[in-house]
Amino acid sequence: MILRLTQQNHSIDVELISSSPFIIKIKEKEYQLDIIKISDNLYSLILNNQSWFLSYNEKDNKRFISDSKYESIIHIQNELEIVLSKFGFASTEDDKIGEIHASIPGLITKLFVKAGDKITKGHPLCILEAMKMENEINAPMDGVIKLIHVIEGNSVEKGNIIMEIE
Amino acid sequence: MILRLTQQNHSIDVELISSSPFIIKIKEKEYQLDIIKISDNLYSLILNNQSWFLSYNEKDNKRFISDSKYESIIHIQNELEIVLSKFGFASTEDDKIGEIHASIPGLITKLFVKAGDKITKGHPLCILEAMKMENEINAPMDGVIKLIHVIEGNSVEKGNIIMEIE
Amino acid sequence: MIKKILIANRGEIAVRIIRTCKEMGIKTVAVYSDADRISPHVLLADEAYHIGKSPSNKSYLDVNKILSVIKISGADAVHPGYGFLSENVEFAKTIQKRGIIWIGAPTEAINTMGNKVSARQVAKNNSVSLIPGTIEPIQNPKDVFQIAESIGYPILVKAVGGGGGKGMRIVYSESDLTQSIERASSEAGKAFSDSRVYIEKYLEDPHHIEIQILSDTHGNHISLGERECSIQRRFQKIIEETPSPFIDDLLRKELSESAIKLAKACNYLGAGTVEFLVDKYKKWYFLEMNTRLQVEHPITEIVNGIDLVREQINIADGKPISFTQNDVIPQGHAIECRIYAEDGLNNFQPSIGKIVDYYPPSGPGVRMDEGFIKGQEITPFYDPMLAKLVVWSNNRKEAISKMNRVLSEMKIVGPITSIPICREIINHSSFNSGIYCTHTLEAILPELVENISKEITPSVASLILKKQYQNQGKIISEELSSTWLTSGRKDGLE
Amino acid sequence: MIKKILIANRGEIAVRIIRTCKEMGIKTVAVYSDADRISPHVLLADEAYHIGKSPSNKSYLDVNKILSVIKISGADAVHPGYGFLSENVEFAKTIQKRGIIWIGAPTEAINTMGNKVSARQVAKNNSVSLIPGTIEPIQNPKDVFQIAESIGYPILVKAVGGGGGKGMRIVYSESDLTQSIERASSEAGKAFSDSRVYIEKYLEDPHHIEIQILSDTHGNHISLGERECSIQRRFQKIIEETPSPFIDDLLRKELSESAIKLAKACNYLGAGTVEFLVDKYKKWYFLEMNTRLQVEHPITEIVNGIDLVREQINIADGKPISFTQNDVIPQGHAIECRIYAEDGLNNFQPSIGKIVDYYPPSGPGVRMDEGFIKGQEITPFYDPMLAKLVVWSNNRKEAISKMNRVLSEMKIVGPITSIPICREIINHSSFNSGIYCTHTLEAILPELVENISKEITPSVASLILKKQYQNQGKIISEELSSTWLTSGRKDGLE
Repeated sequence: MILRLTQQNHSIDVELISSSPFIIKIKEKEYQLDIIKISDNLYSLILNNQSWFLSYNEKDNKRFISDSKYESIIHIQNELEIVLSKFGFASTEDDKIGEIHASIPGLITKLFVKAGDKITKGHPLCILEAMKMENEINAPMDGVIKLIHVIEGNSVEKGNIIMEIE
Repeated sequence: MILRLTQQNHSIDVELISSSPFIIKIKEKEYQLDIIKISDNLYSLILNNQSWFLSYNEKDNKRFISDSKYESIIHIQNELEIVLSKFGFASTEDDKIGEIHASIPGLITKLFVKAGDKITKGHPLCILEAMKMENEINAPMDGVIKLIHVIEGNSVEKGNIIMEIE
Repeated sequence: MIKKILIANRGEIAVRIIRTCKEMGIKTVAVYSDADRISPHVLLADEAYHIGKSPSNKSYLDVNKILSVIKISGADAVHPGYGFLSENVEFAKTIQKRGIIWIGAPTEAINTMGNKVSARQVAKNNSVSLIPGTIEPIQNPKDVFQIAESIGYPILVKAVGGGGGKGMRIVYSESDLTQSIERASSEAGKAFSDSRVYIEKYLEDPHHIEIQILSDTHGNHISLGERECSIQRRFQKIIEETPSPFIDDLLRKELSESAIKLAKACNYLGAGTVEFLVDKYKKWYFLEMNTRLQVEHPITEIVNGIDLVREQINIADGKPISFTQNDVIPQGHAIECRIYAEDGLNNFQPSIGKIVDYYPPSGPGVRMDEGFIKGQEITPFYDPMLAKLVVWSNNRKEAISKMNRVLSEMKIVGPITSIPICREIINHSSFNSGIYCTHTLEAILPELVENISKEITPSVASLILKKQYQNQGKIISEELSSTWLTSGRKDGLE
Repeated sequence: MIKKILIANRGEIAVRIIRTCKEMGIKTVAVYSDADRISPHVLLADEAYHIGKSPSNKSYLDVNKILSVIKISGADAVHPGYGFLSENVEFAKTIQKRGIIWIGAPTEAINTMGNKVSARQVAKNNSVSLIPGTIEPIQNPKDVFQIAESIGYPILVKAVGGGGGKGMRIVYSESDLTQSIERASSEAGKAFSDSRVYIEKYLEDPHHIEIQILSDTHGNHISLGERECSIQRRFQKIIEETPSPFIDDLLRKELSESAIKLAKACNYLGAGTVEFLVDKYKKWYFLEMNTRLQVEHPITEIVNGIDLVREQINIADGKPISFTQNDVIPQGHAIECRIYAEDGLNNFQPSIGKIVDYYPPSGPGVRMDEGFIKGQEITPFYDPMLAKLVVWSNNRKEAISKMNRVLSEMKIVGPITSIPICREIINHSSFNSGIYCTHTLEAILPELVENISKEITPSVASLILKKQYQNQGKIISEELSSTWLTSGRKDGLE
C-alpha cells in the first residue's frame, strides 16, 4: 500500500512495509513505529525513542493531525490517483473551478450579483451569515455569473453550491 | 419491568411505565425524565427542571452513580429475586458466608493459619500485598479454618477465594 | 440576600458564573435552547429550563421566555453575563420592577455608556480625550463625506450600539464609504437592534488597552489595572495579557484615573471596562465603556487574586467591594488565549461539529474556562468561542513559555480550533518582544500560516497510513494489550 | 546549563516535572514499564524509553536500566521525583561520578537525614526537640520492652528508611509489640530495602506540620512556610492545606527557624521538607526530614507564586534561589486533595481498572496535577494516587467552598476513587472548623461513610432502570438527537 501525502506544496510518498510490526518506508528509509490508540482520536507513537502524542481528525476530506509542535493538514492520494496524476489527470476530489460553495451552514442574506453579470476577481457576490457574523463571499476569478442556486433568505448547508461562474 | 434497588439498608422498588417518553414510578408517584447520554459513562438527566449530571459505572456487580451531592452504590434485584426474597430466599449474588476472597489482585506473602485452626473474629488470616502495601486480612467471624486455597507466594486475582471458614 | 440566580446566558461565561454561585452557596438556574441540551451550563446548574429553538432570537434573546423562567424558578436575581441581554435596558428595568435583582450595570449607565454617542459626550464633558470623528450617529451617509475628508482616510465606521467587531468597517477611500456604512448599519441592526453607525479616525499602530473597574453602592470606585487586547482578528480579540508590555506606570495611572472619572460621572455600579486606544506615540483616546463583565476578565482576576463575579454579586446585594484601591497590587503576569472553533489557517472561518475527543490542559499556573464538554455538538448558532485558556507566571517570559507548553499539550478533536494559530502567535517575534498593535496579527498572518505546517513527519505519515489501511477493512489491533496482566502474573506483584 | 533531563519516575510527579522542563526549554526523557506505555509522562516527554516489566523492581527501581537510558539518551541531568530512586544514595553517587547532574539532595544529606536515627542525632545536636523513643534502630525486639514501658503505650514502630506510612505500626499493648515490629520490619525491607525499625512515643491529638525549605549553593536557606498534613488514613496524607488553621505566627516562626537550622547543619541543597509533630498543647517535636520534593508541594507553590521544580533545576545548575526570605509572603489559602484509586467507603482499599470516562475539574483557582489519561488502565503495581487537586482562594472559607464545588463537578469513571470521601471530609464540621489532628479521619470515618449515600433519588433510580432495560436488548436512543439541525433549518439561522 502506497499513499501520497500532500500538505500545502509539500508531498511525500509513504509505503506500508509491514502492519505488525508496523513498518513504513519514506524516501527509501524504513521506520518501525510503536502506535497505540489511547482513546477515540488520540494516539501515542514512539519512533526511535521519540515520543509523539497525536490527535487525529478527518474533516472535509482532509486529515488534521496535531502533535506538540505542528498542526498537519494532509491531503491523501492513493495508488490509482498517483498514477493518474503522473499522466496529468487532476484528483477527482477537487472542486470544479467556478463553483462557489458555502463554507459553513448559514443564511444567504444578500446577493450582489445576478445571472449574466460580468465580474472581476474580488467582486462581492453575496453575504453568508453564520455565527452572528456577516461573511462577504468574493469572486475567486474574473468571469460571468452563469447560474445562481439560491435566493436571498435561503439557508444553506455546508458545501452547498451557491452560484457558478464561467 | 420492576427493579428493587438497595443501597446500604435502604431499598426502593422502581417500575418502568414507559420508555419513550421515559416515565418511572416510585412509591405510587410517576416521574417523567429527560435522559441524555453525553459520552461513554456520563449522563444528563432533567426531572421537573432539576438538572442532574451523573456518572454511571458498573463494577463488581454494583452500580456506582455520582451526582454533584452523593455517590450512590446500588445493588439491583429483578422481579424474580424480589419474589424469592419475599419467601425468605436470599439473593443468589451474595457471597457465601465464610468464604474469604481477595479484594484486589495481589500476592499472598504470609499465611497465619492452617486448615483445622480454630479462630476468633478478627484473628489475622494472611497478608495480601498490593500497591506496595501489606494488607492484613482478618477473620470476619469465629470458626474453624476449613480449607486454604493458596500457599505463600501465590498471586491472586480479584475475587479469588483464599480460604474457607466454618 | 441573593439566594437563587438565573443566568441568562450560555457557554463558558454561564459556567463561570455558576461556579462562583456554587462557591457562595447560591442556587443556580440555567436556561437552554434546543442546541444546548448537554452544554456544561445545563449540566452544572441546579435547575435547567428549556426556552426555545436554537437561534438566539428564539431563546437567549427571548425576553418573555426568560421572564417566565424567572417566575417559575423563583430566582431572585439575574446575571446576564456578556452579550445577549447584558446591555438590554428594557429587560433590566422589567425585572427590577418585579423586585428581581439585576447583577449588571444601572440602566442609566447602560443607556449613557452603552450608546457610543452619549458615552463620547460624557468623556468630552469630563475632559477625557476622544478620537476625532462624528460624535453623533450618521443620519445621511452623504453628510459624512466632508467629515471623513477632514479627518483623513482611512476611517472607521462603527455601530452606535456595537461591540466585538460587529457592525464595524475600515474605509480606505471615499469610493467605499457609502457601501461600508450600509453594510455596517445592516450588521449592527441585526446584532444590536440598532442600525445607527458613526465614523472616527483610524489610528497609527494603535493598542487596544482597557481598564477594569468596580463600583459599589458605598461610593467606592476601584481600578484593577489594564488589559492589553491588541491581538485581534476581524476586530475580535484573540489573545490578551496583563500587564501590557507597552504601557508604563504613568500611562497606567492616567488611564485608571480617567476610567474612574467616567465611572463616577455615570454613577456606575458593578464591574465595568473602559476601553482606550493608545497610538504609537502613547497618545491615548477613550474608545468606549462596556457596562458588563468582559470576556477577558480572568487575567485581571488572576494577577489580583480576586473573583470579579463574586464582587458583582455582592455589589448587587448592596455589599461593599471586598478590598480597597490600596489592596490592588497586581502580581506576576497573565495571558489569555481564546480557543475559538475557527480555522486560523483559513481566515478564521468558523468550524462546527461534535467534540469527539478532548485532552484538557492542566498543571501549575493554568486556568481553563470551558464552555463545552466532550460529546457536545458545536453549532453555527452562537459565538464560536469554546473556551478561554489562561496562564499565570511570575513574569511575562515565563508566562509565554507556560502558554506555549499548555497549548502544545492540550487537544480538542472535532471542530478546527484556534489552538495552532494561538501557538504560532505566542511564538512569533512580535508577540515575544511585546511590540505589537491591533494591526499586527493581520500583518503576520501569512507568515504564521506558512509556519504552521512545514513538514510531514514519519509519525504523521504512519498514523495516516495506518488509518487508511484500517479503513480498507484491514484491522490492526489499536488498543494497548494488557501486557502487565500477563507479565504481572508471571513475575508476581512485587 | 542543563539541557536534557531524565525523569526517573512515573505518574503525576513525572508529568509535573516534564511541564516545568518544557517551560524552561529543557528536553525531557521519560522511562516507562510495560504498564505505563500510555501514561501521560510518556505522552508528554520528548523521548520515552521502555525499561522493563511492570513491577517497579523490574523497571523504575532498576538502576542499571536507568543508567543505560541516561547514556543512550544523552541526558545531562536526572530528576528522581519522590519515591523510587529519589533517596537512593548509590544511584545519586553513580550518576554524579559519570558527570550527570543530580537534581536532588546531596548524598551526605540524604544519608544523614534520610536515615531517621542519624537525623534524630542531628536534631539533638542542634537543640531541636525530639519525640521520646529509641534513637538507635532496634537490634533485638526483646530489648525494647523496657523502653516502651518507660515511654508508655501506645507507641509507634517506624521504619528507619521509611515514609508514607510504609513500615509503620501503632502498638497499643505489650502483647502486640513483637509481632508489630516484625511486620513493620518486613514491610520496610520490601519498600526501602532497609528493614530496620525504631520506636517512639505516640502523641495526643498530634498535628503533622511540615516546613518547605530551599537551599542553594550560594549559602541561601529559605523557609517557604508550613503545610498542615494531619488528614491521613493509614498514615498516608489525603488532604493538606496551607496555612495551617492550627498554628500561630510564633509557632510558625519557631518551626521555620528549626527547619533552616537543620538544613544548615546537614549542608542541604535543593528542595527539602522538615516534618514536625505538634501536640494539642502546641508542644512540637522534630519528626523527620524528607530530602526530596514532596507530594504536597503544590500548595506551597500556589500561596507563594513560585515553581519549586524550576528552583530545584536552577539550584542543581548552580544558580541562586530566585527570591529572598523577605520575598516570601504567602497569599491566601490553598488546599490539596489527593485523588486516589481507593474506595474510601471500604477502608481505602485500592481499586484498579480502566479510566473509562473523565470530566476534568476546571475554572478559577483550580490546579489539577494528573498522572492519568482517559483510556489508561490503573494497575496494582504502583502507588494508587491518580492526581492531586489543588484549589486556591483568598481565605480558608472560600477555599473550602471552592474545593467542594470542584469535587462535586469532576468525574472519574472506572476505578473507585477518593473523590466522594474527600467531599465528605471537606464538608465535615471537624475540617470546617479547622480543629482536627492526625487521628481525626479515623474517628469520623464511620460517620462519613454513613453520610455518603443516604437516599436513592428518582434520577439515580431512572438511570439504573434505563441501563437495565437496555441490557435486556431493548434499545432506547441515548444520544442527543440533532434537533437544532431540523429546527435550525426550519427557522433560518438568524
